[in-house]
Amino acid sequence: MLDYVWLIPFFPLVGFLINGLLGKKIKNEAVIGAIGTLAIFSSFIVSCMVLLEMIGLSPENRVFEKVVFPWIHSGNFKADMAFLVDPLSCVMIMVVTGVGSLIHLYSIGYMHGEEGFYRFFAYLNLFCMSMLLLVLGGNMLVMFIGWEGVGLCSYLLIGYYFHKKSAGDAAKKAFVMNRVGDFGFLIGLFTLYWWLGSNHNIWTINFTEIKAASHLLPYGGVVTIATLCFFVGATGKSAQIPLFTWLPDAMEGPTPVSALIHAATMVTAGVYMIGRMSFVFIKSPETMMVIAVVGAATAIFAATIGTAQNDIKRVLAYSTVSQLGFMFLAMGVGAFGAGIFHLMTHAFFKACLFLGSGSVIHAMHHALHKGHLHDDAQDMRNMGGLRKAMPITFLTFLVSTIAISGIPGFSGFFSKDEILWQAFANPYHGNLNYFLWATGAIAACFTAFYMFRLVFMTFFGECRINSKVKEHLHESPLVITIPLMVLGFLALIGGYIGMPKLMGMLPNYFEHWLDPVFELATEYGAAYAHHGEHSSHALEWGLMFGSVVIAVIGIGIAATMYTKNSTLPKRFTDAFPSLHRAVYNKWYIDELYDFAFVNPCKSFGQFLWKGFDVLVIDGVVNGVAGVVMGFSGIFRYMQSGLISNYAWSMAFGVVVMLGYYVFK
Amino acid sequence: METLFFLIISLVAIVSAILVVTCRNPINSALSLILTFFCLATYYVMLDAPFMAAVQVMVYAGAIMVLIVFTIMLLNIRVNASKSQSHKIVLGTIIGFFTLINTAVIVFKGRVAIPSGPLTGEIIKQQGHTELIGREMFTTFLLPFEITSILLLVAIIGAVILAKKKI
Amino acid sequence: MENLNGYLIISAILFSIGTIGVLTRKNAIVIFMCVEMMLNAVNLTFVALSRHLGNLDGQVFVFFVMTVAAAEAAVGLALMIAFYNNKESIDVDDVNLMKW
Amino acid sequence: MSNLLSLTTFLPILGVLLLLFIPKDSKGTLRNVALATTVVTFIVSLPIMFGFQSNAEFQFVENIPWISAGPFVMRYFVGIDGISLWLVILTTFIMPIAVLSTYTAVEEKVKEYMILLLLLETGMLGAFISLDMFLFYIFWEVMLIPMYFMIGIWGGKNRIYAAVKFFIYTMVGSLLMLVALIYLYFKGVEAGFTNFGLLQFFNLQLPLATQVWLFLAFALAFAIKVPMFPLHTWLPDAHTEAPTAGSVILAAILLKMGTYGYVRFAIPLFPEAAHKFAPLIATLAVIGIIYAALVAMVQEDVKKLVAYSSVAHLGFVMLGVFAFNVEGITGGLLQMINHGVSTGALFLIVGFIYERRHTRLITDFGGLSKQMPIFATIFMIVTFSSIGLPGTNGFVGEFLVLIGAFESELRWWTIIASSGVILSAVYMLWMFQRVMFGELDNPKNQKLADLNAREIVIMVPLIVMIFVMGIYPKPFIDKMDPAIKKLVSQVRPLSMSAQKMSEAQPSLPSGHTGIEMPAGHPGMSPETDSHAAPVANPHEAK
Repeated sequence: MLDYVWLIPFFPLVGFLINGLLGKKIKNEAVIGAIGTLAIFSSFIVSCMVLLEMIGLSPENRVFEKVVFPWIHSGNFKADMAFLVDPLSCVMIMVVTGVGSLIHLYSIGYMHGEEGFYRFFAYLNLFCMSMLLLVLGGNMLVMFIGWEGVGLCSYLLIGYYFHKKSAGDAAKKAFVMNRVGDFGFLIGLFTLYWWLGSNHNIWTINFTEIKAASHLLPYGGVVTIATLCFFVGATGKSAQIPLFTWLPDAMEGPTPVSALIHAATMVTAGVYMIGRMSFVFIKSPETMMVIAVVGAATAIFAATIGTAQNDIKRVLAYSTVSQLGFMFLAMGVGAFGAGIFHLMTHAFFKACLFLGSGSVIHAMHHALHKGHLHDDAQDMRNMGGLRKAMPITFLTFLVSTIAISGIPGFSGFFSKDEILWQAFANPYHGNLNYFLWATGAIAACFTAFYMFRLVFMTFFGECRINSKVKEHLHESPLVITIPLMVLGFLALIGGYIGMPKLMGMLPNYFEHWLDPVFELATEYGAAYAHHGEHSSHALEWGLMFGSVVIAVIGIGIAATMYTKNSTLPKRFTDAFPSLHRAVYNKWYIDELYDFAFVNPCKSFGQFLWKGFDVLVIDGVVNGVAGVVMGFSGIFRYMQSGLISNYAWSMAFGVVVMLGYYVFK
Repeated sequence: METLFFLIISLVAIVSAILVVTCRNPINSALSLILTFFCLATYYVMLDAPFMAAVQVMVYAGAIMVLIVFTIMLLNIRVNASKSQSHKIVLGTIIGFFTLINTAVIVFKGRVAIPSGPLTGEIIKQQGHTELIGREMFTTFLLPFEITSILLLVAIIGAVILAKKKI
Repeated sequence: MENLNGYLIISAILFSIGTIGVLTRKNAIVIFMCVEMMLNAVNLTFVALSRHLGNLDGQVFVFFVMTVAAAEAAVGLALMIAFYNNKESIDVDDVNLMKW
Repeated sequence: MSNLLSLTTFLPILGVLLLLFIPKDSKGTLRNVALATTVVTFIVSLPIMFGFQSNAEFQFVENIPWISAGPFVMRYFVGIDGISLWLVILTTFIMPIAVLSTYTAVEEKVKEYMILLLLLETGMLGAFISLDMFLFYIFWEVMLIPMYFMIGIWGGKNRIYAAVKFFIYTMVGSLLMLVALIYLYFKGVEAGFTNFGLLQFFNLQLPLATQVWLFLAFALAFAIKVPMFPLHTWLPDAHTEAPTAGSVILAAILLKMGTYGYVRFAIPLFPEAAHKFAPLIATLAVIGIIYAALVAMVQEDVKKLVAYSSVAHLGFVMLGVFAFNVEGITGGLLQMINHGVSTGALFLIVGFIYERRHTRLITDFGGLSKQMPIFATIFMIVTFSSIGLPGTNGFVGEFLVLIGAFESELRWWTIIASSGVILSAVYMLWMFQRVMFGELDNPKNQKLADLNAREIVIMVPLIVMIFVMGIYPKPFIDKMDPAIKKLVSQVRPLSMSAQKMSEAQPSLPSGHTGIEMPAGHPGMSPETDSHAAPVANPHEAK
């Protein structure tokens, strides 16, 4: 089956081509939806078979490379269309195809009746293909195709409602910010390629070859530069500080898109990339520290913004940014397995949350439409008490919220706790660990708070929706709720495959599974690790308990503020108006970027055009022309137009010239 | 004898040439010019080139001069009453004089190549000038000769188109 | 061909007279005739030198010059007629369209 | 079969002769004949592509005597290698598209227009296949004139200004080139060469000072054509004023003359001078990339924006070429072809909406996606190709250029140039968004018709090329590879040995093994040589 790994991205490609080229003619939504969903579902089947085959192999043999066709060969440079199957990419393809299939299914219901239904499915399939290329890519360039491809699809899908200006702006912003990241990725790639090539004559961008040559890489130095560049790429794709502002705006796209692209898969590409090249990243302690700090900072920064948003999807978007911060924190402290694990559980519960919110929005929209009202269907201030009308949505949503908040027994707990523990106990960052842990813990508290705030505002309390349309609110159809239930179930139990050793009930399958991928990284890390004074079981239990307490505190505050004492939030905002305004306006980051980059660029461009191009260069050119014209204006008087004058000057000239030659 | 003849012809040629320039009436100029052309034809005969002399008479003194005279009569221009500016005449004469000096210096100071061609007066007399010219023209210079015909054709068409008031 | 210089000098004199005519006269037809005279002066040089060198190339050249002169006469006189039709004059001082 | 190249080159002239006999009122026939001619030319050029052997030799060579004037001996010497092959194919490929695009765009003086188009094709093909420097120069000038008339007669409002600017800019450069060419020829004559054949001049060992001056003259001529900053200002004007087909040809092929000139002439003829000036040219290329991108960002006219994007793209080409390694030059050449395809397509697209709305101002549009879905799709594909999205052609070239330049000494330049990748996304997408997205609020735009069959036929081959070259560029690279390897070995014999040294000693960091300029040739005094009279006594040759 491994030989047929190329089928995994191929099926979505076929789906894309069919829907994209013929979708307009097909018109039948059921057929289009079925094609799209089947395409990705077939990939899921193939992925399952690949996974089973991989499980059947012994751990050290679980690396398989498949060259489909040669792509760019020039000089030293060689890049094939090659796929790499190893435990890490297995996890990723399972997540992408699995969650992808569910979201495709969900979209059939959610996008029902939308103009350009076929377009949506075509893009969605294209996205899946790109994402699968990204995770299966056997060299950096194939990964880069996927890397840019998902950016493109994100652009297309965010701009799906292209007639809305905000959607167009958001799409462009997403693409450009991603491009900034891609710039970093490229430079990183160049640096690594050039350094290995020129110093050791290993001209390669192939992951396995780089891995084999990774012992040649020095600690720090050029590796720091390369990995920092890669990390810039990761921040762009995964919405980390400083390139995170596009993700909340990306919520302009349809909700399934937010679930698939901006929660479960694409945004985790950065994390995956670091995992894929863990053996390079670990060689630079500086980069690892930067990643950890940026991850932690993003986690808390986005979490604070999340507390003040009223748009249900924006809250989730900031939550995503924050959770991605956790993943980067995990990567930065060398807990690659934990990071990937969180990536997977996050895919489950965040997809579920987004789809749940989509279900809510769908219902709200429907109801408002029936009542001919134009209230914002996404504003939580218009919701409330929905749990009675939408029980399934509520239940799955609640499960996922508990999971993300880190309550024991749910998937999010295992992964997040592992990350926090590693942040505290990792051997790489010395005293910085306390800070990392503390930041992570506070971010977790905020997470619990804003997520439950969201649940309380949406599902509990009085129904604030216009009473006229209240009776129109009802549960979404099965095609929407089935994916919700599946994902809710996964959010509930998904964590058990990666249970911490400490608890000892189950072996940590997940970590064992990924071990062959990351063991080299651990080996390299040992070179500068200082072995832990922290690692005692009691401490681990204590910290675990602490993080649970923190989560409960967050939930408690949310419960007090948004169910029991509903005047509290108002009193709070009145007490700190400027703080609230700053948080509400996302700390004015967008404005800062506009001020610092966008506007200067535009005015500089304007200056170059009007000032330099037109005035200076054309000025010189036209000036030369002007001088010539001026002189010719003088000389034209010699051209009297009278023939005899010409004859005279000619004769005179002849006589003089002849005379010169005769008498010289 | 021949030198004397040459001098007389030269005198006629120069005088008639001066008349061409000085005559007020273009018809007179034209007639003087014909005389000059005849003198030149005479020179050609003296230079053992009777064919050239014949062509000179036919083409120049005949065709071209007839054309000119016709044109003059066709346009019927009255004799220019306004006298031409004297400074122009003076200046023109000076320039002409210098041209003469220049050329004369070239003629006298210049070194003429030693006769290298095969032809002498006897050979020309023996074979006939016309035949010699004909051979030359239709062998070595065949292509230019043919191209001349195109030139003439173009000139004819051009002349017709130019002279017609409306095409 | 002991008299070569004589022919050349005659040719030079005729040429100079032609030049003077071209420069001083205003009647286009007269100027045209002077140009013809200058051409003839050159023709004389050609023939004289051709005879001197014992080579007929110069005379063939004269033949071509004559052809060109004929063509020139045809076109030039046609031009004059056309010009006269427009301006009622063939004074060269009236031909001043050739300026920028 | 041996004279296939001449056949391809002069078929358009045959078409011109045919067109001469068609009355000027039967516009349909004129267009069809012109189209048929270009299509036949394309078909005739296909055997060249398939028959081309992947080696470094010049193929389909024809070498017959042509002009012999005193010391100047020019021969009709043509042939192609992997470098010119694709440019020839690109030319024959673009021309039918360009002709087809004028079917409704040009209604006046159709006959003259078609004749000029065909003449232009001959000129361009001739320039690409010439291996005799003088022949090249003649074709180079031949191209100039039809383009001048196309801008000057069928252009927009400001066409005379644009045409004259285009003409004079190019002419200044080519005259300098002519002078250098003749000087070079006499140098060659001193070395015993008897004609203008290009290949022998590659072996001419010139002193550095001479090389510098000759290189500068050539480089200036080509830099104007490329165009490189700061000699680029003729391009936006020419593009905005030119009719659609003119813009397409200008962008797709004529600009390639400049970069091709560098690859074929300036660099291999004067390798040491080229090395000496590489940092300068790379700097200008990088400035061009960033500068053009910034200027493009604030353009109000779609066509001008695309024109500036051309400047940026060709900056990449120059950067790649002056990396002097296989990757960079391959990337540069691919980028030339890519640019021909995608920017040609962009100009066609601009032409489509201009024909419909008679305006090109971005603000006049908005929301066209709704009204013109097919157009939107095609436009989007082309936009992304122009941005250089992986999977489209733009990426392969751009990537190879960057990686090649990064490997060479131009590392820092590469980093700055890479940021142009971001900017290109900004200006293209911003333009796309303003034109295609948003509300369809302008009533004039609400009646726009989507692309018709002819327009789709025009675009489809380009779209196919975009993907073929993006996904499977191997055949393209394989055919040009040997020629490029040969070029690289011609250009940097010094650095090749340096590289070998570094291979032998892997412990050395090879970032410093770059070419050091040779410090003058021993035994030759550059001063005396550079002051020698430019024309080495022609009388001797008589």
